[in-house]
Amino acid sequence: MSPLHVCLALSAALFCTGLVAVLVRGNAILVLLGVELMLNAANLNFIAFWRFGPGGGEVGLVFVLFSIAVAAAEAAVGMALVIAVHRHLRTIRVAAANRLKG
Amino acid sequence: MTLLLAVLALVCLVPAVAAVLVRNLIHSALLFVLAWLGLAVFYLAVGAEFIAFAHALVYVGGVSMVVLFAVLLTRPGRVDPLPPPSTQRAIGGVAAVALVASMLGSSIFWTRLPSMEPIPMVSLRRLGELLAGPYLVALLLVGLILTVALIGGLLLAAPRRPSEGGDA
Amino acid sequence: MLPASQLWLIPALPLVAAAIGAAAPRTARRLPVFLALAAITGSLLLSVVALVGALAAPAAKLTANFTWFVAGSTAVRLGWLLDPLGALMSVMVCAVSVLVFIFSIAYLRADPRLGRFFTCLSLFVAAMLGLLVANSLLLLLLCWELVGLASYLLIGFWFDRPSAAAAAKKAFVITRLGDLGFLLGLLWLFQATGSSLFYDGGAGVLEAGALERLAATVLPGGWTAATGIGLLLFAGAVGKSGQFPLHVWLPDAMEGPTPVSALIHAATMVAAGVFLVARVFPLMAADQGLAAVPVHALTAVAVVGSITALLGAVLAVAQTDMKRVLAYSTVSQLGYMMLAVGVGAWVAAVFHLITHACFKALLFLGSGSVIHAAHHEQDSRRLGGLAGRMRFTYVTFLLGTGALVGLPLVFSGFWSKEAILHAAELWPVSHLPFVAGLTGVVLTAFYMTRLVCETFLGRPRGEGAEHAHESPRVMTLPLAVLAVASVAAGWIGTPAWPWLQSRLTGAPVAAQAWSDGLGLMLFSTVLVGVGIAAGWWMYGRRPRVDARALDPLAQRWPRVFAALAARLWFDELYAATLGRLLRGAAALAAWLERWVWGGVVGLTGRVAETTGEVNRAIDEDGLNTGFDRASDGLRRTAQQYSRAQTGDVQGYLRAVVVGLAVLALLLIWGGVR
Amino acid sequence: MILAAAPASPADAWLERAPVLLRDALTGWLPDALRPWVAALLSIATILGVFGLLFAYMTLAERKILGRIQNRPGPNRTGPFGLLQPFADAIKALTKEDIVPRAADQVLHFLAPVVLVALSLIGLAVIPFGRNLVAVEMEASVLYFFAAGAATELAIFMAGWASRNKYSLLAAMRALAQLISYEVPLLLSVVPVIVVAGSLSTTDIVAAQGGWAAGLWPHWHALTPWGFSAFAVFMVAALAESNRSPFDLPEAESELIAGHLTEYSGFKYALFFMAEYLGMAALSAMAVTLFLGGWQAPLAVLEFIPSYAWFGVKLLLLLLGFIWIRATFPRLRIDQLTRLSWKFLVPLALVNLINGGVWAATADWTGAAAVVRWFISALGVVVPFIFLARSLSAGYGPRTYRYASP
Amino acid sequence: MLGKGLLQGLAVTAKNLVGSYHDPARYVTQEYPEVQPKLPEAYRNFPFLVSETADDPMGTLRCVACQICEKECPPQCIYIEKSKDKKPDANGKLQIYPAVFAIDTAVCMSCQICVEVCPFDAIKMDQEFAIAATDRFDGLLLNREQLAKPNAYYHQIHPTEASEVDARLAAERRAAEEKARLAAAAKAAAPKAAAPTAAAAPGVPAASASPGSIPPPGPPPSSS
Repeated sequence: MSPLHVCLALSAALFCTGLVAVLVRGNAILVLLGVELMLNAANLNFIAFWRFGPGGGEVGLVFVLFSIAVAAAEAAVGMALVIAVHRHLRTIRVAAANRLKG
Repeated sequence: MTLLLAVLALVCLVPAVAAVLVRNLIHSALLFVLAWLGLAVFYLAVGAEFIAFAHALVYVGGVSMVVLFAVLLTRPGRVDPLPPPSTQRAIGGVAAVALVASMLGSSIFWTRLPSMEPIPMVSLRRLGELLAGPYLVALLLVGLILTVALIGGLLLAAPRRPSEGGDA
Repeated sequence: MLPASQLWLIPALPLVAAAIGAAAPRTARRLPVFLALAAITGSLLLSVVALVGALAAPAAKLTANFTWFVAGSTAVRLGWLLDPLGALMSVMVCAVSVLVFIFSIAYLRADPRLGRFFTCLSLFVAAMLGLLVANSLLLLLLCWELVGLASYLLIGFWFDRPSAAAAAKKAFVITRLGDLGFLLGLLWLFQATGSSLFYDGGAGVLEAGALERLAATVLPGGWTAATGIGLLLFAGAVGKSGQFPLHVWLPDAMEGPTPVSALIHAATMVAAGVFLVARVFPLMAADQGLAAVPVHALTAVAVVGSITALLGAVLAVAQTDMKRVLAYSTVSQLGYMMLAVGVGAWVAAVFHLITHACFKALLFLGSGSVIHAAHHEQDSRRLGGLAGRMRFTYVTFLLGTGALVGLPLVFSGFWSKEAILHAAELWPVSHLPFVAGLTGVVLTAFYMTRLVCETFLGRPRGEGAEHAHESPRVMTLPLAVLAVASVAAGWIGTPAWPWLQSRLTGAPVAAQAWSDGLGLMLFSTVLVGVGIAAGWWMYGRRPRVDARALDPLAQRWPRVFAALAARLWFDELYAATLGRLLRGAAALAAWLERWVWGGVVGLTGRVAETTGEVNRAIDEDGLNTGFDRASDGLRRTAQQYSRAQTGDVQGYLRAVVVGLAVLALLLIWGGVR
Repeated sequence: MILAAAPASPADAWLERAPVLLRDALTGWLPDALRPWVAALLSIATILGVFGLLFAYMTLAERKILGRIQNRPGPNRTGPFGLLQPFADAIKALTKEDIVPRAADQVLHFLAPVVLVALSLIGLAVIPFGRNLVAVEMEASVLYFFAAGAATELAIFMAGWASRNKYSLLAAMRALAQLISYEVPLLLSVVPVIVVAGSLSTTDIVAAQGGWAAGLWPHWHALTPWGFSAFAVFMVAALAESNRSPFDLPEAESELIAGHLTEYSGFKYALFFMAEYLGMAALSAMAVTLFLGGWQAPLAVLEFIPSYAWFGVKLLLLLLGFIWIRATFPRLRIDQLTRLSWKFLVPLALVNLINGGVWAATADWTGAAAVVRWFISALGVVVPFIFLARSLSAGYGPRTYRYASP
Repeated sequence: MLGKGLLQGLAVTAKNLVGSYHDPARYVTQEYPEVQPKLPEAYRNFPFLVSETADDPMGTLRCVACQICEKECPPQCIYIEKSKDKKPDANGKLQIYPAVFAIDTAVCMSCQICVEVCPFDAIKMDQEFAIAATDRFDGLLLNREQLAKPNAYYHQIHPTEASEVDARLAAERRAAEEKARLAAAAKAAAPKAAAPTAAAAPGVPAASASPGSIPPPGPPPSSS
């Protein structure tokens, strides 16, 4: 076991937790939060390989910065979408938004 | 080092798992905040100081507020036209994830990772030079995305004017 | 100490103020005012700093040149120049502008377009300052044209008056005539020397190498390139500075608001012409030594200046509009300056330019104060009796008059005019300038006495004058400052202490001997006395009683007076010759446009239309049927596929995850690499 | 010249070094491994003690000053001049019954005040209170401060939501809206300081403000045009961030009883108060650090006064300003609040960002150009202010009243 | 311009802050228990019983226990028991006096009706306002001894009103003396008259029936 192992394990665990939220929880807000968690897991991987990896320079750090910024934008737009959906359907269950089914 | 990181990983993971399992949305959101704080501490322990503070600022200061706001604004209405979600689907989802998790876990723990010395710290100034130098275009693009997201969020969440015939 | 590379800040400040003012919403009335004042004050400070620096090394021409663009092998270069001439002029321009700006705040307080006014003023001053610090004839021309544009906007500021609109147009078109010569001269110069920079470390057009080359280029008829270029550039100055025969726009420019007149006549526009001639003086003087040249450039300048000096003074005698009298007096004084340049005393010209700026600004602002108080009445016959009502304005106006007519010893105009006359007396070529100058002195004294008597003495002869009262403090403050300046500005260049002369030339100038020129001084003093006495005898002794009464001069010599009052029919002459020519050319152009070019365009259009018709027929009948059939098939297939779209987002995701799991399986254990 | 007898550098003065000497004396006998930990504990204890006392006497000072402004004496019964009043209040709060509503979310209801106080305190760790007097030195300490501060409104939300009281919940919503609105100008107003100082570290920022122009005019950021604008925006946003009047909407007593404090009593209530004052003090301390030169003395001749005293004086002045403002202005409406932020403070801060950038880019302008630099910077503050102020107050002319027609 | 009003407001509060330290016109607070407020003369609160002298308040009460006030009191906070015997009042005339006179100030609403109905000017309004007590029966239920206050005190708190009352009482007393003197003179002249009964008949009932006047047979009191 090395620190890298721990980081990667935490990352995988967080990713799976987020995936469970996305797949199982019916609430759109929780689904979005699950996506955020998966993004965090990815960020953690970048950090881990920047710190303990074979030395790829600072690209990992910079990438994480961009990732955080984009995640913030994603959360803002996602929540706005949730509110818009709630206004139309009076619910935020993901399953309710199926008007486009073929 | 490994032990410290393992403890911090648990501190971070437990609230995350709890957040997914808890029924109360507010509790769930607050537990997510706790998980994010844990992650920030984890970053700090790993040595990514700037990332840790940026992460805390964005997630604890920004995203959590948006989430809480959304939760309060979208409390379930009187009439929910859908049947409750089926348990079978939930089991299916968990099973799928379990598959992925087991594979990821096994691959991580069975791989012999080369144990390398941590690389020297990157100073904040260097990070700034990187952002303003090679990654300038990316920085500008992110700024553009944030602006578009801000305006898009406003347009999406703003109630329709009556004159536009919206059904809000 | 302002380095030459930062000189651009001086014009840039008012330019920025003008830009912001132009972009500001119309409701923000005060913002452009505030900005303009702040910017011009900043420019003044910077100019003073620059002047201090320039005076420390008067002979050095500090330049900062840069390449504007490169076309082929030719690089067009611009630059900034710091020398005592430019710095002194910019201090003068900024100082007068500050006072005029302050005056304008009160003068135009009620005007709804106050913001626009100050925006234009800022642009005007910015262009003038740019002209002063330019080290390139091209840059100078750019600013020169900007000055023209701003003057057009300002003279036509009250564009809802037909007369103002016409005056603006006239000023613009007539100065353009001169600018044509300027442009040609610039092109010729650039062709001949390959540079438009004044000073460029030995390679500039005003430095010895280029001058020798120009003087050595001999054209048919004995002319040299230097003479030709000098005369063409002088044509530009003739237009801008209102010299004979292009002086007609200047009196008409009185249609603009009075502060604009003050600015045009004192500091910015007309000074540009004199400044140009002073700036390119080495070029003008390049042909001096050559006997083969039929007419030296400077001789032409001196002759034109003499005629203008005399003509302006004569015409001023018969004008009744207060501001027109002052305008013709400006024409006359500018003639003096040109005369001075022509006889080789460009330093005296600049000296007179500066003193003239002070007292002419004072006189115009004083008349503005009168006009403002008398409810926009500017006919001196209907004024009168203001001496008691507007004591402060009266006293300052008297001081300005004293400076203009050149009352001896204390007033600034005396010293600068003496310097010019002294130089004219010593000119070896002809005595015309000297005689014209002396005649002008008498006439100046006469018409200024007439103006003062008519306006201020006697009793009120009109509505406006009766209700007049002293102007507000904001208007009298600039008057006071300028009055002090009109007296004191002369002391920097007296024969006993030629500070200005030594600074401008960069070489020490010895103080003149006491006796030298004393006779001339006495003589011109006597002439001034004669002029004043004549004026007093005709107008001051028995002041006018009735506004409609005939002028004493008109009673005596009715025909001469009528001719002078009609301004010697210059406008009519131009309308009959140039105007008719232009109208004919315009008619020809209209005919060509309609029948020749119009026909070609119409034919092209018809051809294109026919091609389009053919195209459409092929498209509709041939291609469309086949596409319809293909689309039907596509639609049916799509309906089949769309059943897979259940609308359940999480269902999709589940499928994705299963796929991910399979992929991972393959990657980890399947040996797929 | 006059202080020829004084040490060559003010940093060597005895008073100046007193805290460090004291620390070394207290930890000197310990083994090397333990020393940094004990030193950290000592600094924590000092900060807690000083700011605890500051909190106690801030409440008293606020009551006295408010009283004087309203022409009454304020508390003067407990001890001489009422100096024991804070302790009386503390005893009262401690002995009161702690009531928890039955419907409340017990855990969150308990956690909210604790979290709030903790979060209000941890920001103080990176403030340099004097020369060499900073608890934690790190590279991105400004970011740390704001990351720590960002979570405080979360605690207020917890308090409001956990009370299960509609007034409390409304207060929670307001708190969130206020935070989102004012976090943006607060951070934006700090960015030009970071750009000009070229560092995210508080010690570097204070060091960058050392020295005097012409020996008289300190190089503090608040004394430059852009810095003054940023300082003003920062202070307004800080008022809103610490929920102080006139931005005290979350606890608007005339509308929401006591907002998120409605269901709190006894010691928990006192904790909320403590958090409010600590947050105020922390933001003021940050403002002193960023804009008012931190511990730098205003004049060179005054450098013999130790640096931490200067810091304290500036901090107290800012806190006095908070009280003064509270005594003066009425509370804003929620729409006015958000409007002020998004339509005025944010654009002003954005323009100021450019202004600060220009300032940083023209750092080498000297002599006459320095005057121009000032001029440009002042123009970049005044012109946007005029335009924004005009558009902001466009809807608030003389008020016209309309009555229902019969 | 935005900010002008804000600065003006700040200036106003700053002026108050500074002014409250040196300007008595701004700083109007009186430190109450140490500095007692100066009450306006017309201020009234809770009734008290007027006695003529301070030395012997119980002996010189003006109250004759007529019980009018007890009947009129709206909240019925007055309780009176008449004495069995009679005591000479200030004028020396024998009168019934209140054996018990109690007012429950917890109930009293200071309406002043008792004062207005009293024919003897025996009950007047006090200026007492700080009567807080830990026990309402001990502290707030006032008995005869606690209620009685000398006429001098009445002069002290309501000087104008008290002087009027004294003047009126003195005038009545003089009128009664005059009448008594006339009656005595008539009585002395009656034996000489032809019809003594006819002369005495209108005189005596008129004297005894004059409203509100206590016929003082003795010499006028030197006090008051």
